[in-house]
Amino acid sequence: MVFSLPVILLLTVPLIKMTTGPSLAMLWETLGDKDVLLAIARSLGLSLTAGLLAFAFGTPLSYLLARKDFPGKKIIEGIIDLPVMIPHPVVGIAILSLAGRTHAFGRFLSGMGIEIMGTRTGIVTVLIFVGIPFYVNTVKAGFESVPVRLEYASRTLGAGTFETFRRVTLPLTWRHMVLGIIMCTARAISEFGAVVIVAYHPMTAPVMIYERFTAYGLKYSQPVAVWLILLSLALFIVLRMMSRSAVQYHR
Amino acid sequence: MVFSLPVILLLTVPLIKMTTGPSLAMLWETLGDKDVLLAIARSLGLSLTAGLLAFAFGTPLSYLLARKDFPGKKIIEGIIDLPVMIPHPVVGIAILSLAGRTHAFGRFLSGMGIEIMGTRTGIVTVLIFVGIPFYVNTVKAGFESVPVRLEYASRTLGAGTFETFRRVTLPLTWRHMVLGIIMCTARAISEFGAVVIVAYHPMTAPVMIYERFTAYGLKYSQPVAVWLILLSLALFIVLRMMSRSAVQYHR
Amino acid sequence: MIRLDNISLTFPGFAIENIDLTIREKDFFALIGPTGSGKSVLLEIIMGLIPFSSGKLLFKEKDMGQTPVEKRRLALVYQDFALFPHLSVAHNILYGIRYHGIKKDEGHKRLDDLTNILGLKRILDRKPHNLSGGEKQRVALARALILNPAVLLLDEPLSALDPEFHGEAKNLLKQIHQDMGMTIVMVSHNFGDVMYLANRGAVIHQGRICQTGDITTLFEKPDSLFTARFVGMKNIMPARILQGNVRIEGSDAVIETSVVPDIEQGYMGIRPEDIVLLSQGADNPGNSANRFCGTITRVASQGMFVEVRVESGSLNFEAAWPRRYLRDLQIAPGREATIAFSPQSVHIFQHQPY
Amino acid sequence: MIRLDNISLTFPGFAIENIDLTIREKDFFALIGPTGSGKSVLLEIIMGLIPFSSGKLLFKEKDMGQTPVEKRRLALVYQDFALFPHLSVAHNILYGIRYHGIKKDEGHKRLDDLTNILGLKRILDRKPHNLSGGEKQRVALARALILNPAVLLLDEPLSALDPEFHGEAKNLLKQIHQDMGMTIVMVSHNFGDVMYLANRGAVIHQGRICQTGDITTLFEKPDSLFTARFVGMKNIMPARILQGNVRIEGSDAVIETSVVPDIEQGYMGIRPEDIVLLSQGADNPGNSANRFCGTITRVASQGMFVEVRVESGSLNFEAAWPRRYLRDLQIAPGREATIAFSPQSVHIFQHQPY
Repeated sequence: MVFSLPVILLLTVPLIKMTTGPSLAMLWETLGDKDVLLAIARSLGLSLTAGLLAFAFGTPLSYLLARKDFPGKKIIEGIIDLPVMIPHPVVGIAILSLAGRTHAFGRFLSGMGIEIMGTRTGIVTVLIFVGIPFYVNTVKAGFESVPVRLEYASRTLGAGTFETFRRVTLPLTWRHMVLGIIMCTARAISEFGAVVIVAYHPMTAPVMIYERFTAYGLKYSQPVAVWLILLSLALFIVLRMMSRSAVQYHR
Repeated sequence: MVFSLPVILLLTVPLIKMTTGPSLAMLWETLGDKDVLLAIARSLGLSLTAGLLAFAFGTPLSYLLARKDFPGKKIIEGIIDLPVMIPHPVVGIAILSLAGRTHAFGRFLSGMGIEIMGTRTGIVTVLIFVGIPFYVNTVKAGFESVPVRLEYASRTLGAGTFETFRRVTLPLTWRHMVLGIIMCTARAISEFGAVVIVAYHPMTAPVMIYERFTAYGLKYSQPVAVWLILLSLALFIVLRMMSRSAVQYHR
Repeated sequence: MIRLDNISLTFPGFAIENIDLTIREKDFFALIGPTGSGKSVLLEIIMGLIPFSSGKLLFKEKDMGQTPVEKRRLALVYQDFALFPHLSVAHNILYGIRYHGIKKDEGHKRLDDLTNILGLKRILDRKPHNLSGGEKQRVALARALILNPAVLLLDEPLSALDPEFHGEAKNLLKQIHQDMGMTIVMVSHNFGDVMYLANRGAVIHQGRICQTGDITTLFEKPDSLFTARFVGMKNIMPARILQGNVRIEGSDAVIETSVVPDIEQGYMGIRPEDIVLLSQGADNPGNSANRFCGTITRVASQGMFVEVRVESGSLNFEAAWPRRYLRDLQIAPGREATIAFSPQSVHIFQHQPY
Repeated sequence: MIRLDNISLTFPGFAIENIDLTIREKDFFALIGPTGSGKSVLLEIIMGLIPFSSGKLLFKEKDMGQTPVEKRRLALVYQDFALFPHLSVAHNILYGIRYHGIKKDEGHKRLDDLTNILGLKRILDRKPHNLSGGEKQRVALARALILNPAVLLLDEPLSALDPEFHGEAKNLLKQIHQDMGMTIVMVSHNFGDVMYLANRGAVIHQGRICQTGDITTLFEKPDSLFTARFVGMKNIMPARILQGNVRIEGSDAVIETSVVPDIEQGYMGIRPEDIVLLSQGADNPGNSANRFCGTITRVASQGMFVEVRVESGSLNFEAAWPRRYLRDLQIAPGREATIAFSPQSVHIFQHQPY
C-alpha cells in the first residue's frame, strides 16, 4: 500500500496544485477572453468531429475484428494499435507529407480543394489518427462481450443478419460506441504535438496554452490550462460512469 | 470489409509515405549528425528510466488493484487512467507548477537540489506521468489473469506469501511486467507536448523534430522523424511478440 | 423428417466424418457421446449455423443445405439458454413471432398458453439475469415453442441445471414431446437422461457414428466396446463362440445366450442389474440357465442400489442390486452367493476400433 | 480431529451461520448441499483461506483459528485442480516438499511411489495444459498426498470430470481413503457419489447445517423435508401419528412404521426402491404389513431401473424397479399391481423451515 503512494501522489498533486493555483478571479477573467473560449470550443468541436468520424468508419472494422477470423487479422490489429506508439510530432509530419504537391495523392487532394496544412480538415485528420485506436479497441471489446450464441439464437428465431444486429447486437453495444466516441474525443482534445505541426492556426486550446506559456510564462498559461482540464475531467467522469453501465449486462 | 479500408489507409499511408520519402543518402547523412544521435539516445534513455521507475513503483500498486477490494478502489483506478485524458501541455504545466519556489513543496525540492525546469529529472517525471497508466494497466491485467486459486493452492502446499509470489505469481506475470515497461517506454518516447513545456533543453528527439520543422521546414525534419519512427516500430514489434507469449499460459 | 446423408466437415484438429442419420417425424432423437465427440457440432450443422464440406442435408426429402438459418423452421435451445439479456422474459419469448407471420393477437394468445403450461406467469416482466437456471430454461423453451417449429433441437438441455431442477426439467421435456407431438433432437452425454427421454438415438465418438437405432437397442445390444462401456454395460469379457455357446477366454465357463451372432471371437457383456441373486426372499427368475457360485468380494453403495462384486473361480462378476438387500439379505464381503442371469441378458459384440 | 464450534461468517448477500461440525480421524466426511449453499466456503474456512467472524476452529482440540494456511498440514484439492501451468507434472507434485522438511531423496522416493500408484509415469514431463481432466486430477492428488497431510480436503472432486472418468476417479478416491488411512473432507452436490465414498456427512442448505451424521442415516432417515428431497426420498406425504400408526392426510390409509417418533404431525417418506412388487417371480419380502392394490399409471425408464407410478385410491406411490421387470413381468401402464413396503422403510420426519 505504502509503495503505491508515490504513483498516486505523482498523478494527483500536480493537477490539484495547478487547478487550485490561479485565483477564482483570474479564472473568471480568462472566461471573458474571447480567444480562449474560441480555442476551447474549437478543440471540443474538432475533437467531437474526429470522434464521430471514428464511429462512422471504425464501427464496421471493430465488428470485423471481433467476429471474424481472417489471414492478416493480427497485422490489422497491430496497425490499429500503432498510433499510440508514434511520437506525436511525427504523426503531424507524416500527415503533412501526404499533402505535398510533389505527389500524385497530394495533387489529387488539392485538386479536390482539400488542404491539410493549417486547416480544420488537417487537424481533424490528425485527431482521428491519434484517437481511432481508442474507439476501435473499445467497440471491439463491446462486440466481443456479446456471445456469438446470442446472435445465433436470434437467427434460429427467424431474424436475418441485419435484424439480428439491430435487435440484439446494437442494444448490447451502443453504450460501448458512446464510450468509444467519448474516449476518442477526449484523446483528441489532449493532442498537441501532432496538431501544432499541421496547424498552428486555427488555434486549438493545447496550442494556445503552449503559446501563452512560451510568450508570457507559466502564470499566464495556467488559467487556460485549468479550463481545459475541467473540460477533460468532465468528459472523464461521464466516461467512467458510462463504462460502468456498459459492462452491466455482461456479468 | 470495404468500410474498414479508410481507417487502415489513414493509419498506414502517411507513415509509409513519410518513411519512403527521404532518400537513403539523406537518412545516412542524418545519422552522422551528432545532435540527432544524441537526441534519440537521450529520448530512449530517459524513456527507459521512466519505464523502469514505473516498474519499481507501479508493480505493488498493480498487485493491490488486481487482488484486493478496498473502499476508494474505483477512484484509484480512475486516477491511474487520468493521464491519457489530460492535454499534453497541461501535464507539463502541472508538473512545473509543482516546482514553483513560492510553495513549500517547491522550496523543499530545490532545497534537495532537485530542479524540474529544463532538467532530465523534470523530463523523467513528465514521462512517468504519461507512461504509468500503460504499465499499471498491463501488469494489473497480468496479475488478474493468474487465478487466485493458484496462489491459494501454493499456500495450502506450505509456501508462505512471499514464496508463493516468487514461485507462482512472478513466473506467470514477468512477461506482463516486461511488456508494461516496453509500453510505458514507447509511450514516453512519443511524448512531446508535456516535455517541451518542462524542458526544451536537454533536447529529446520529438522536440528536435519540432524545432527542425519550425526552423527549416518539413523536408529537414523528416529524416529525424524516420529514425525515431524506426525505433518506435522496433519497440512495437518486440511488444507484439511479447504480448503473444504473455498470454500463452492463459488459454 | 431430417436426413443427414454422408455429411463430412473438417476443423483444424477435429473432423466429422461420413455422418448418415435419419430423424423421423415425432422422434425424440438423442445424439449421445462424450465431450468433444462432435455431437453439438452436428446440431449446429442441422440448424445451418456451421456449413458442412460434403454430403447432403435433407428436410422432408428436400435439400436444405443452402437454406439460411432463419428460414429453416427449426428451433435450437442452447445449453446456456442464450436469452437476450436486454429484453424482459415476455419480450424474449415474443422475439421471433414477427418473422413467422404471427399476428400480435395470436402471439399474445400463444404467450398466454405457454406461460400457463410452463409456469412463467410471475416472471414475465423480469430480466434474464434475475432468473434461476430452471426458469431460464423454461423461457428458452417458450421462446422456441411459440413459433411452432417443425423440429426442436436441444443442446445438452439438462447439464447446466442444478441437480434439484434436473428431474423437473426432464419431465417437462417429456411432456412437451408427448403433448405437442413435436420432433426433438437432443444432444446429451448422460445415458440416464437419454433412456428417460429419447426413443431413438445415435452414439457418436470422435466425429463418427458408432451405432444408431432404438434407445433400448443401444442400451441392451451395444455392438461395440465403446458403446457398451458408454451405456453402462459391465462384465465385459473376451469371448469365443463355439457351437452356439459362449466360452469365456481363460476360463472353462460356458455361457448360454439367446442370440448367437455370426462371429467367432468378440466380447461378452452383461448389464450389472441383469445379474440376479438366487436366495430366499430375493429374485427367482424362472429360467436361469447361467448359474455361478462364488464369494462376494466387494460391496459398494451407489445410492439406491449397491454394486456387488462376486468372484467365481477365475471370473469376476459385477452386479447391481437394490439397497434393501443389504438389510434384508445380509449381503456382505466374504459371504457365499449364487448368482444367475438369463440367456437374454448375455450380449455379444465385436470389438470395433472406434 | 477437526471441530468447527459455532462458526459464523457474513458475506454481502450470504451468510454461514452457527456451524457445528466434528470430523473424526479417518472419516471420509461429506459436506453435501445444492450450489450456493455455502459448502465450499466451509472448506476454505477449514483450510484458513477465508477468515470466519465468530466461533472456534479446533484441530486435535487445539485452536487453529490463527494458524496461517501454510502451517495447517491440511491439503486442499480444488475442483479445477489449480495446477501450476508453468511447471511440469513432476515439478507440480514436488512443489511443496521443501516446506515440509522433506529431503530431496525422500521426495523423489515418494514421487516414485505416487506416480506408480496413480499411473502418472508417462506424463511426468508434460505441462498441465496437455493433460486430460482425469490426469489433472491425479496430479493434483499426488501434489497433495506427497506431503502426507493430516487431512485431505476435496472440493467437488468429481464434477469437473467427463462421465467416462467418473467411475475410475471415484474408485481412486475410495482407494486413497482405505489404503492410506487418510481423513478426507469432501464437498459434493451428488448424493450418489457421497453414498459411494463417505461414511459421515452433513447436509448444508443456505449456510446452515440441516442434518449431520452417518451417510446411511442421512440417506434412510432424513429429518427434514429438504434433506429428504435432496437424498432422493419419494412418496412424501403429509401424515398424522395416531396410536403408533401413521395416517396419511386426506386418505383412510393407515401405515405401519417400525420407529414411531414423538410428534403428532409431520411427513412420511418412502424410498422408491423400497417399494416392492408382489408378483410371481418378483420380490417376496417376508414381512409385508403395508400392502396396497392399485393400477400402474406411468412407467419411465431411468437407465438401469424404471420409475413406476402406482395409483391406489387417492394415493400415488412412486417405485423404482429393476429394468428387467419390463421384460420379465410385463410391467406397463394400465396393469393392476400389488405393492408393499416393510415398516422399516417408512420414515417420518418433521417439516423444518430450512
